[in-house]
Amino acid sequence: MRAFWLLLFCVISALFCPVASAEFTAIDTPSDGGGSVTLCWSAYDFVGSSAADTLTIYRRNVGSIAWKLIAVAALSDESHLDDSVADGKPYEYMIVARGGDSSSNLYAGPVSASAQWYNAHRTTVLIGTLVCVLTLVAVTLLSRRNKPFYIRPIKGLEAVDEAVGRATEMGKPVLFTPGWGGDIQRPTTIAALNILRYVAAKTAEYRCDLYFPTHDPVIMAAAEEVVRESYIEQGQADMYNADNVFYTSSSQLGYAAAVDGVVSRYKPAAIFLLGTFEGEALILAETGNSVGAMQVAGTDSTIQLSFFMVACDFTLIGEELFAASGYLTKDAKILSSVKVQDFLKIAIVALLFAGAIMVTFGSNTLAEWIGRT
Amino acid sequence: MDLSRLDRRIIYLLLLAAVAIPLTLKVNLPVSVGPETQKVYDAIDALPQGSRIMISFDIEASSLPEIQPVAIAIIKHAFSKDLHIIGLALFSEGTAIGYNLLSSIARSYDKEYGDDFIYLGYRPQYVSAILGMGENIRDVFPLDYRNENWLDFPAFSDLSDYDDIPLVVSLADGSLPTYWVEYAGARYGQKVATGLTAVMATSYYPYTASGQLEGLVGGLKGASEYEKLLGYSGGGQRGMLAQSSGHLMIVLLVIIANLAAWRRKL
Amino acid sequence: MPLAVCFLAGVFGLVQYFSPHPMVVSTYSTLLDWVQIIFAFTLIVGVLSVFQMHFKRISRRERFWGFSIITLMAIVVMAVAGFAGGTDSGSVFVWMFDNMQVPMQSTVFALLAFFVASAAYRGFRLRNVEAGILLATALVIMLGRIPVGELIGDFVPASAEWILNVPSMAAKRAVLIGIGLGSITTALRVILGIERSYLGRN
Amino acid sequence: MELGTLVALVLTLLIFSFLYRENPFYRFAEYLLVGISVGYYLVIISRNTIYPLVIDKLFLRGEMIVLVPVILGLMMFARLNRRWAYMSRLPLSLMIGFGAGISIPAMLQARILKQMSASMQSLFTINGIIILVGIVTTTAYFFFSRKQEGFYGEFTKLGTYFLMVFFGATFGYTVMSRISLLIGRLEFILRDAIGLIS
Repeated sequence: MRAFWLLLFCVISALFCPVASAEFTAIDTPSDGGGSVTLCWSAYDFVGSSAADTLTIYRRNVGSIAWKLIAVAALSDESHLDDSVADGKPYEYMIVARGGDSSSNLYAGPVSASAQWYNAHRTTVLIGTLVCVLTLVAVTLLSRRNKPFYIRPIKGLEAVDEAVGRATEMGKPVLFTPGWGGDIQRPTTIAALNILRYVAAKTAEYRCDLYFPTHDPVIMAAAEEVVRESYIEQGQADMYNADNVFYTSSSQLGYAAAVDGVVSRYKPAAIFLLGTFEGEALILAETGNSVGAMQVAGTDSTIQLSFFMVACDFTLIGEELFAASGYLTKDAKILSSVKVQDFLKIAIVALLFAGAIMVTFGSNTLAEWIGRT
Repeated sequence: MDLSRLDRRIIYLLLLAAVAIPLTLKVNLPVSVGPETQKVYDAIDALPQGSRIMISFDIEASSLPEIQPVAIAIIKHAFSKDLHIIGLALFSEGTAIGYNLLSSIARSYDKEYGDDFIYLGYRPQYVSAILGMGENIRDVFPLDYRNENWLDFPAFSDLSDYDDIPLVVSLADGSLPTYWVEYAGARYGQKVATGLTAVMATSYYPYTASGQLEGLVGGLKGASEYEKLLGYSGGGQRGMLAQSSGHLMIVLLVIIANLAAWRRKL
Repeated sequence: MPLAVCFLAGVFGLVQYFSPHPMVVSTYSTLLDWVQIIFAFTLIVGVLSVFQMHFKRISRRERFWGFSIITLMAIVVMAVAGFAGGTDSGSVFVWMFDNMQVPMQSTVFALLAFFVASAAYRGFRLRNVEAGILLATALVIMLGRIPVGELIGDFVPASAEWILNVPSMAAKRAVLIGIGLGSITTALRVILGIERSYLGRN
Repeated sequence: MELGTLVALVLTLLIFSFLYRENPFYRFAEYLLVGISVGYYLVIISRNTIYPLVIDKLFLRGEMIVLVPVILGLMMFARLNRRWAYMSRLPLSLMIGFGAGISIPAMLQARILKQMSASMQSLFTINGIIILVGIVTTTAYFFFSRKQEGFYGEFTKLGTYFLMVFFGATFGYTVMSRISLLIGRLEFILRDAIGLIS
């Protein structure tokens, strides 16, 4: 891929500086962190020198006389990346067809390397990011004026209230765990914490115990804040018990064993498995099943979804987990970002059609532009 | 007897029998090599003698039984091709596993620590570690697993970042290959291949299809394919009969459950 | 203050992706190191809180408090072995890891084989079209990925392969795209300070 | 039998006893496992992160800048005391904010753009059409602004069929993994521990 861009660059530079590039050009490598010069030439120039077997490339500082060999290239090569230069120093280059006629030597430069602030190869991602940011800002601003956005019912979400209510009736606790697969840097975890905020408010309201075991101490810290705030908001600060939000073990099965322990000791009536889960998913779900808990699961780990579908009462599939936090809390900001996701989906589907039609008729331009890195 | 509500423990026993009995028989089932395994084999086989390969043990102790045959096959291949292995772990439990596996296989190939392989050890926060190594491996791992300065080993003294490593193999039981692809691959153009538990393999077909991954060796089946390519019979091939009868037992159980439910309705 | 830090760190985390400049890159790798160091300290906090919890259980003689002693002892023995005896092969630490942690964890994981069997028995019922599709696909894949499938006929592994590469992959991509969108908007809300429940109230 | 193998065998059997039902033997193994794994992490993190990134840099190389994350890390200890807990919000927000920032381009690139690019296939092939239809209908299922009824409802229903294929496929593949793990454990018991098979 890198070679492709290099080549593309050489083609473009050939178009723009026809005189110099007909033979041999040396330019500061674009979109890099400095320290390199890109050399381009046309293999055609050396086809004539039939005796030549390889190309050798030399470099010297401007002002010095001696040339230093820096690379050997095959006759068919058309470019070379010299990444052994210092930034800001001017260099000259010479390319020699070894065994060929010395009159065929080509020269380029002076050129000096520098670092760029912007990596042009990532323009696609930049445009995508800007589209996301602008849509989010626009929709958020609009939502202040208009009534809250409509979100279709998400199957299973009514169950959240039902589950907490059931636990209260039975005088049993509620358990919420975000899985072993995520850390606080993962947006899924943040979405799960949003749902935790809602669940904690419910358990505070119903005066019902809430346990939150986790494998990550940082998630523990954030969850403590979330739960405590919910309890304070509900005016139940006295009910909040910091010991109920706890770190178990960072090891996957250590965590699973500890959560299983909590489940079998306290026999919660409602279990929320929301976050990023790995192999421990079915262990937790089956143990929850065996104590007869009502289970609401949701994850962005595509593999574990099938287990949750089989073993849990309700399962939020991938993006539904993100939408669920908006649907439950009726929080205008989260609802508007669900709206943003929907707008972007329309754009994505439109692009998919456009790209597929273009590919069908032989053009990969859009597909490559979107997929480039 | 109502078969549609069979006691769990009977199901457990049936499965146990279906897996344990074939294990005591010595039968090697015929294996055909899938394209994904072939791709990994080719990628490693194409590396010239003396080039480097990074093997990351991104696994938990719990999935060792499944990943071990895959790991052994890939490490054997790398050593037999005289590649220089850089081992590391991004899951802490992979740390000791990786070191033990590398050292024990190295012994049978007469490979020496420092000359033919090094083991960098473990870093938490895999995203940071993967990205950091794209800038400078030394910054992420100033010292190796033995707390030695690995730059003192001549074979690795010029190792700086991904540009010096033609191929990274992530041996994983979780979603670590995603991070290798999303960060090392997308950001630094690093070639990444993976050896996975079978459960993770479905997730990575899109990545092999889109070229983000060089290939994948999936679970015991993948291991048996790789073993076939290398020409020996290891844990992969040994387990194939038990694997097959285990699957058939589950298929049978599903059929029985449905027939029983259907009969109850009549 | 925390919101400002969050915003700045977030914007930098986002912007650095687009810049190859050495200044940006070195700031970025410094930050990466910092995050690792903070995490390491947080882990110690986590371990301390595990101690706190089990001490409380033991001192209050809560149910199963005796088992808490086992946990505490195991932590201490493992830590002493690791710090005093080292982590090379042949050390007590590695011995405990190899002969206690690894076998226990892999056995907990192996329980899943049984759970999968009982979940399949209970869950795979032909109730409607969706359940039928789920069941049929699972059966084809289960047969297609073992050598026995090849003995039945080449079409079995071939259709398993096709399912994985075409319809299953299409759905998977849509799921991934959806998760990507959800993650991006959530991350943006965090950076912009719209999302701050994790910070609690001031 | 070696002591190590014996210990491993006993612990393996204790865990397997859970299949009959939850019992004190299993509980013993469970608490032991939690303790050992926590101890393991403590050692590995100290030796592999705190030593090289903090102690080595700070005391042996005198890189004073390391003090910044060390102080931020120490602020996390404030969590242990409720009155000082608010101090931990600073390192917390640094980690969360930074993580959110780097995840955006990464998610966009690998989860969205790459997947889109790979899905743009020629519609002259059956597979190309199926993939496009699959992605579009499944995406429609995840469209939250509209109720799933009428013709549109049928359309999203097709999306759920694709999802079911995906779940079925994953389940099938997972069975494979789980059985392999069991094979690994049984091989240990039958071969390494009691020597029933060679």
